[in-house]
Amino acid sequence: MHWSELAIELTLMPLVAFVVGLAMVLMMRKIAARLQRRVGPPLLQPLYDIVKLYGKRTQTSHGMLHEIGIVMAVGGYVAAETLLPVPGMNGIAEKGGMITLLYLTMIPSLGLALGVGQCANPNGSIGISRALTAMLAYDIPLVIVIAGVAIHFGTTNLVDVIAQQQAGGIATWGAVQMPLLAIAGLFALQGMLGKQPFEIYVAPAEIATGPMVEMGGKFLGGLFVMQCFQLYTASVLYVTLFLGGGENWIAFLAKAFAVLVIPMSIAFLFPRYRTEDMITMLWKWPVVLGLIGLAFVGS
Amino acid sequence: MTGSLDFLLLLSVVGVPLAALLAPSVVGRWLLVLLYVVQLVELALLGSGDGARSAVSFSLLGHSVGWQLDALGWFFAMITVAAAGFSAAYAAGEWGTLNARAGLSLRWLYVGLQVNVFAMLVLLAAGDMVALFIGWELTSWAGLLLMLLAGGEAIAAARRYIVYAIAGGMMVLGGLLMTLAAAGSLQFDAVAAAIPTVGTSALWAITLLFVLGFSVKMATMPFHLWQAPAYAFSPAPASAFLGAISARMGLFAIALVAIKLIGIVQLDRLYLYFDALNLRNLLAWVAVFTAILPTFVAMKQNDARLLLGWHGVGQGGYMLLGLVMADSLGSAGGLLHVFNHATYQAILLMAVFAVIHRTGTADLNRLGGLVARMPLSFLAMLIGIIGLAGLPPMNGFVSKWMIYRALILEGQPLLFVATVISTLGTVLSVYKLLHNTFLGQLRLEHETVKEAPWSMTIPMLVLCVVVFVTGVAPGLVLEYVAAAQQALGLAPVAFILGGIDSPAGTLDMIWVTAILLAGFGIGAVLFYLMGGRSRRVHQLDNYAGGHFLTADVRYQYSDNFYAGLMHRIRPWYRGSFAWAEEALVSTFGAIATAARGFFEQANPAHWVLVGTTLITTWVMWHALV
Amino acid sequence: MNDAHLPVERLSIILGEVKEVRVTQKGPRRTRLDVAADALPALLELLKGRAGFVHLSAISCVDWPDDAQFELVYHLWSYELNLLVSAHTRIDRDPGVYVSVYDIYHPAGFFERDIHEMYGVFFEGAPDMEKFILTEWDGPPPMRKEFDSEGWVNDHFDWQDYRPDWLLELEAQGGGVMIPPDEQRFSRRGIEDNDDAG
Amino acid sequence: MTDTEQFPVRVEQPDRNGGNIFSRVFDELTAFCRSRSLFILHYCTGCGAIELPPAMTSRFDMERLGISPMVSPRQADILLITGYVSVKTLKRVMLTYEQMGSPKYVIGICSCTVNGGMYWQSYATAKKLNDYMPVDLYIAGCMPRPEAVITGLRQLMDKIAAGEANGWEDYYRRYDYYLGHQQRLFGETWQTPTDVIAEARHYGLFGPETLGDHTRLLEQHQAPLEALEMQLGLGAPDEVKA
Amino acid sequence: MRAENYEARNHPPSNEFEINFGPNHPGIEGNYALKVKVHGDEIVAARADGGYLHRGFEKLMEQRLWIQNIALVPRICVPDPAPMEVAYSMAVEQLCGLEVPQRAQWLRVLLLELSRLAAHLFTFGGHAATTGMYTPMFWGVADRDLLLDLFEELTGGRVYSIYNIPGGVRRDIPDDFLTRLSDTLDYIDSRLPDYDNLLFTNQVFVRRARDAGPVSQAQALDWGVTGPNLRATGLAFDVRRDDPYLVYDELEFDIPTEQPGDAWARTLVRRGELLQSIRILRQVIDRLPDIGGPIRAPIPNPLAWNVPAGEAYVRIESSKGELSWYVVSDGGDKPYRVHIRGPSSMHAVQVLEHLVTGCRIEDVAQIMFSLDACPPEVDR
Repeated sequence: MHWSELAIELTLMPLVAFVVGLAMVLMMRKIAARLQRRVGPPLLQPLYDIVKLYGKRTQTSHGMLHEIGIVMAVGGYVAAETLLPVPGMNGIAEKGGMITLLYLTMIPSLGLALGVGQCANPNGSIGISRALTAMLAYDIPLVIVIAGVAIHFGTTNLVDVIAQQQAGGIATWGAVQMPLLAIAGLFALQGMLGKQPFEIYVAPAEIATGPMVEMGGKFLGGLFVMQCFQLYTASVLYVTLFLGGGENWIAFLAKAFAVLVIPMSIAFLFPRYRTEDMITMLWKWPVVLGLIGLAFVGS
Repeated sequence: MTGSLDFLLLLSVVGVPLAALLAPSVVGRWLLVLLYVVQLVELALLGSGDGARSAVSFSLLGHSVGWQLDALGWFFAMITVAAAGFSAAYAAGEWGTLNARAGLSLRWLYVGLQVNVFAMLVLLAAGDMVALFIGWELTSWAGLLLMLLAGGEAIAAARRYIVYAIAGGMMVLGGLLMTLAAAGSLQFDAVAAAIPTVGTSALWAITLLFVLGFSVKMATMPFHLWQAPAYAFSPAPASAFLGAISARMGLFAIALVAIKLIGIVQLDRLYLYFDALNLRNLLAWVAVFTAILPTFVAMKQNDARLLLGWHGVGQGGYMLLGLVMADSLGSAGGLLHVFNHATYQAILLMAVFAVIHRTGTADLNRLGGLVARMPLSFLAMLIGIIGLAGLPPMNGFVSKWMIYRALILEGQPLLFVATVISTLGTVLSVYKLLHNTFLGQLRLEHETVKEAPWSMTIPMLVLCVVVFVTGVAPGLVLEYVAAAQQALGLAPVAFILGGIDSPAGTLDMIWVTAILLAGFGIGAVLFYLMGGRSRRVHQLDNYAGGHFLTADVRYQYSDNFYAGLMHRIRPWYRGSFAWAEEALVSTFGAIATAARGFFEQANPAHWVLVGTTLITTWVMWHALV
Repeated sequence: MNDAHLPVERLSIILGEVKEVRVTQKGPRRTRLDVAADALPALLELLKGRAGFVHLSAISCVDWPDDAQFELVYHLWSYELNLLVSAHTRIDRDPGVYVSVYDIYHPAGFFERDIHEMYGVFFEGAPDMEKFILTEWDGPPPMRKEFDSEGWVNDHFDWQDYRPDWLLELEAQGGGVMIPPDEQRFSRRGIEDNDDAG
Repeated sequence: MTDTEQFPVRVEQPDRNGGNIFSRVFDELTAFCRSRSLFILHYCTGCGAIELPPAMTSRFDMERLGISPMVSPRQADILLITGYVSVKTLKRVMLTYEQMGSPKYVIGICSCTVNGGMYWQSYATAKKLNDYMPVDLYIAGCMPRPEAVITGLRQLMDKIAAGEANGWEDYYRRYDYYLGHQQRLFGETWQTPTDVIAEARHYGLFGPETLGDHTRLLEQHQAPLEALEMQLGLGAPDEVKA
Repeated sequence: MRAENYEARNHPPSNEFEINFGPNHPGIEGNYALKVKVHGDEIVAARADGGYLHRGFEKLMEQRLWIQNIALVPRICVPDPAPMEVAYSMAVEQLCGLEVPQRAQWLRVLLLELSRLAAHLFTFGGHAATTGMYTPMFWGVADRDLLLDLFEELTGGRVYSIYNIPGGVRRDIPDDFLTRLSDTLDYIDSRLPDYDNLLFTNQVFVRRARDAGPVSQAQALDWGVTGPNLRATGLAFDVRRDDPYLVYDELEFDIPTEQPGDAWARTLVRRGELLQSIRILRQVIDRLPDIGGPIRAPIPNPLAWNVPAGEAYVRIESSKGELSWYVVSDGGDKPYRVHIRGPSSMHAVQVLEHLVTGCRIEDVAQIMFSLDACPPEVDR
């Protein structure tokens, strides 16, 4: 591949992720509004919020790390998006693979954790402690799922995974071949997005929105951007592993949005678990399903 | 000047009295650092290969004993000498001066360090099994020198260590005798040739004795209880050195015996339940549990040194796991992890001791917010924990990635999942370390704390560069890892400068790092160039539910940091500890019974103690004359 | 408990054992007791123990500056008798010290604390006499009759001088409320003055 | 301050024709987005807060105007003073107001914020909110209906889009005035953790009346709360702490 | 805050840290604060901090005419204002010996029960929101708004109705009001299955609310717990039945109780009361047309109304618990002393402190909302 082509792809992929992510945020808020029997925000609301936050005149910082934390949170996702193939663009997906991607998506969380830590606010620290606990909880089913997929397709290369799934139509999709793992994956997805019932780390009524407590202005704006990326990454990763990636952009976006409808619909109809109940929940059913699925994959 | 093993060993030995002579003065300590540099250069000149053979050799009870440094030993030796060098430099300046004034004997410290280096070199350069045993015992006792230095808590830990070391030494001796009986020789080649003909039961006995004996030093489960406290409470440079490399001698010995001599294929021969579980799988699972449990124990620690000590135990599990996978990727990952672990563990311990140096405590509930006062130490610890947690772009990620890949390729998804659990536990635990030390509220009594002196920060920062560079370009180290693999008789790993190039998944860290840095760059541009200027505020200007935060309020979340998680897993701790201790007790019972069979003595430990000392003295006498 | 008089009778039997209590029947379920200050705790204990008056509904304090006394009213409810008893007692305004009944009724903690900050009555033996509502108040106990709330307000606050356009227009035309804001309010003092004048 | 001034908030009209076209467009865009995305601080200071849940929830749905509640003052744009403020609350309100990021807007809901309302006699409540902080909009009523609240918020949105809701600048430019009233009510040693003067300097919002007698009094009393900047002091300490 | 509070002292050597729930915190009801000391995630000490809503009602009322005070009293408890008016009016009536006409009494019952319905719908949403489920709040507040429409139609005010005056009520019901009330009740009835599915039988919610902040019956009596919180411990006591006022003794209703006394039980009791309120309102709808007569007793010129000297203690059942008013008159035109005992003065201070100590951070907000504490009632 010519380097200029690659450069364009590497620029476009995060950009696409951000724009699609904005639409996903809007969809999330619209779904919430529908379930709550109201109208919901206007179309460009996510964008307004971000522009407004960046446009704040005073920006309160608690120190350099507070700022670097946001840089890492956004930058980590910008980097991670180039490892996630989209139709027509593979970026550097072949140079990393799913394990690298999995670990790269931890970077934003760690960055955020650093930034929040500097704020010297226990609400934020409790939020981070819960966020990391949640990560420990949902990553176990997620890793089982990823191991299963990697063994099933015989590779950790996401481009190959997509190619193999698209080779035989729907019948070769991961979700058809490994239904149990796909279900376990949905649990992990819910945890990854941090939505109810696994929304323990923002918990406004308990810890005053946890990590976001001291974030204002563009700090919060950075987190809003990060949320766009987070939604996009989680949904596209699921699409890539189980729904055959994107044959073309229409199918790709349709799948990506459709996947998100499930966790979003669940999110607004449940309260949050306590931490230990969340761990139990995520270590019980999805792990059992995943292990059974893994046994089928292995055999 | 060409490299010669004898010259190196001589340098090492000469270093001991030199250390005693020079350690009390600052200049002398820097000269000693220079001595390590010379040793390192000498070692580098030796080159990674089988060329270096010692001229010293003698015959013991009809078995010739000699020393030869192969690629595996060289790899470990480089790490050892470098770790000692960095530790010595760390203590050379202000740390040494101030601690000497506080009553620490620097003579002992530097002598102990040098004795350890020498002992380890003797072990690593073992040319046959007797030499291996001699080196092993030397290493074990040398370690004690460093542990005893600090006094206080360290004494109790050291006492526990003695028990373990004696037991381990006995088992190794037993294994040695069994091997002699089975193979009729103690030369590596002869043993390796004889092993395939040995019966299963004898092979079981030999393998188990060796592996268990060496595991003691490795602190694999169920021998994991001694290491963390023993290493943690030594003085700073000793702790950094011990934590970085000392325990890896066990890994070296296991690699040598189990893979080079006995052979991984032979391990597959040893079934526990028909085909279901053979010794290799058993070892892999032991390794995984060694990786998991100490990690979660570490999570509960409130002393930064202990936390790191437990991680040291846990990381050993990864290395063992990679080794017993024994395919090119896994074993390379395991060996690479030895190097990586040495680098970041040294950084972390140095950073923690820098904090202790300035604040006088390592209690994670008495620290916090130090990033504003000790930014360089913070940077070092940050890079260290990224390495320890195995996140890109630091070197820890590369070795862990290789182990994961190997596990997936070998069709071991359960081991893979278990390993990831350990990694996640590590992430949680190290964030607690970083948060409670450097982040959060700066305590009032630490308002005037200053950054650690250059003599302490520079070794950390240099190691940080190493961690980063070998993370970006792991090919630099993988070259020697591949050579070590060949020395072990394994297929060398197919590496490129940026990582691994294999058909079933590629890792190019140069790309990953570049893209990550580019991402950070974009993030920084988005953050710093867009939107208004930010203004830093005091930590009391903070959200407190609408209340005024006053100076005397403790506003820092530190104790029981993962409270939610602990609600779920706390009951499991008790279970696991009980289980581990039971296992330990019964192991001791088994050893004692076995030993009674060999020596028909009620208290074999004393005999082993006396015997080992005699043998060591004798060998030393021969070697020097 | 079909007969509504039964609980009252049971109560009067119990009260018959106590001296120096004046009982006034105020309604089918309301009884007023007047008791001397030193006899009150014992009475409460008796009521709680013998007649099941386990619920302390409230403690009210009334300031009688003319008598130089505070009146303390303990409202008790019995879930068994379905009967409310108000035990009245009077203490001297100066020094304004009384004993706490927290040991008998835990809800008293809140009420005594409240009376302490509002009236300055100190309750001996109360677990907690710290301020609760007026933590950042440094004036006199505001519920005492001599505290002049309006005077304090005039000393400490400015009044809004905002007058909307339509009012200014009205005023320009000679209409509207022409009284300046300071004289607009009618106060207790003003009315009393008027009364005196009338 | 004279009697003819209705509100003592001085609105400084921004120079709408200055700068190049790009920055003008950018400013317009920011102002538009500011008006379309308003985060209300979740702080129920008084009884008017009871009409906010109806305004936010399904029936009146403020989110369709881009208005949503936020928890921490750092995130919020609007401080709704929902009714009477007791002196104890007013201290917290001041703290919260100063912690909010500019541009920030204050809306006084209910009559009590205008002139003390029916509590004009009460020793515990402040009578005139705009003595202590600049108020951009009052919504009178006891209590104003959700429709009134939403109408008021819409007016505020129009003001923001037109660049007229600049009460927050007034707080920096005439800090001395506001501080004077705060000191009168809270005592001479009153100090909030936010250093408003330094902030005004940092963001170029310094005005001729930022400093005055009252800030001098503040500087006499205040304990300095400077940011904990990273320090690379590498000098040797005096004693060993090990 | 005073400057000296920012000056350096030593930090406490303890591992506990402090967190403030409120006043600016979504986990607190209204403008109130709970300062807690936390160890890990366990609360080791809690201290309620009130006074943010203090207006000095008791002092204010001493300075105003008897009739003026009727405008002041509903402000004492914002979410459930009607019982305040009724209680104050009843106290004045007792002092004057006024006989309230039957129709006015029925109208008061109507108002009280509507207010109770509205307050409970508000509480469910609040409780659910503290556990992270916001949909019931959106639904509940929107459905409550329909009731507020009825208030507005009946009294002219959405929240503060100022409908009662000593001697009766201000105005009669508008035409067809009872039909619209009946329709609204039917609507709320029809929504209950939705609420059940969403909230009351939601397994995650049950898991959260069960065992959160449990109170035993003995503790409840010891701490002066009243109202739904007391009934959640199994004691079937209701002022409306056991110390009847107005025409409650002519009405049929049950007293819902639950045994465990935790947050879950308290919410269930409120759900039961919601049904009972609807039942009472239906009876009012049936019987009100048959009750004629005036809607208020004649009172003297209210601007020169000297209420006879005396004292009255009035208790009624508000949606939060036992609300009582102690009113003393010295024969003047203003009350001599008014003491308001809001149910929350127990629930929000001592009970809350007790329940929160030893619980976890997760449950603090939930306990406060499940106690349905109303801070303005505490601060007055």
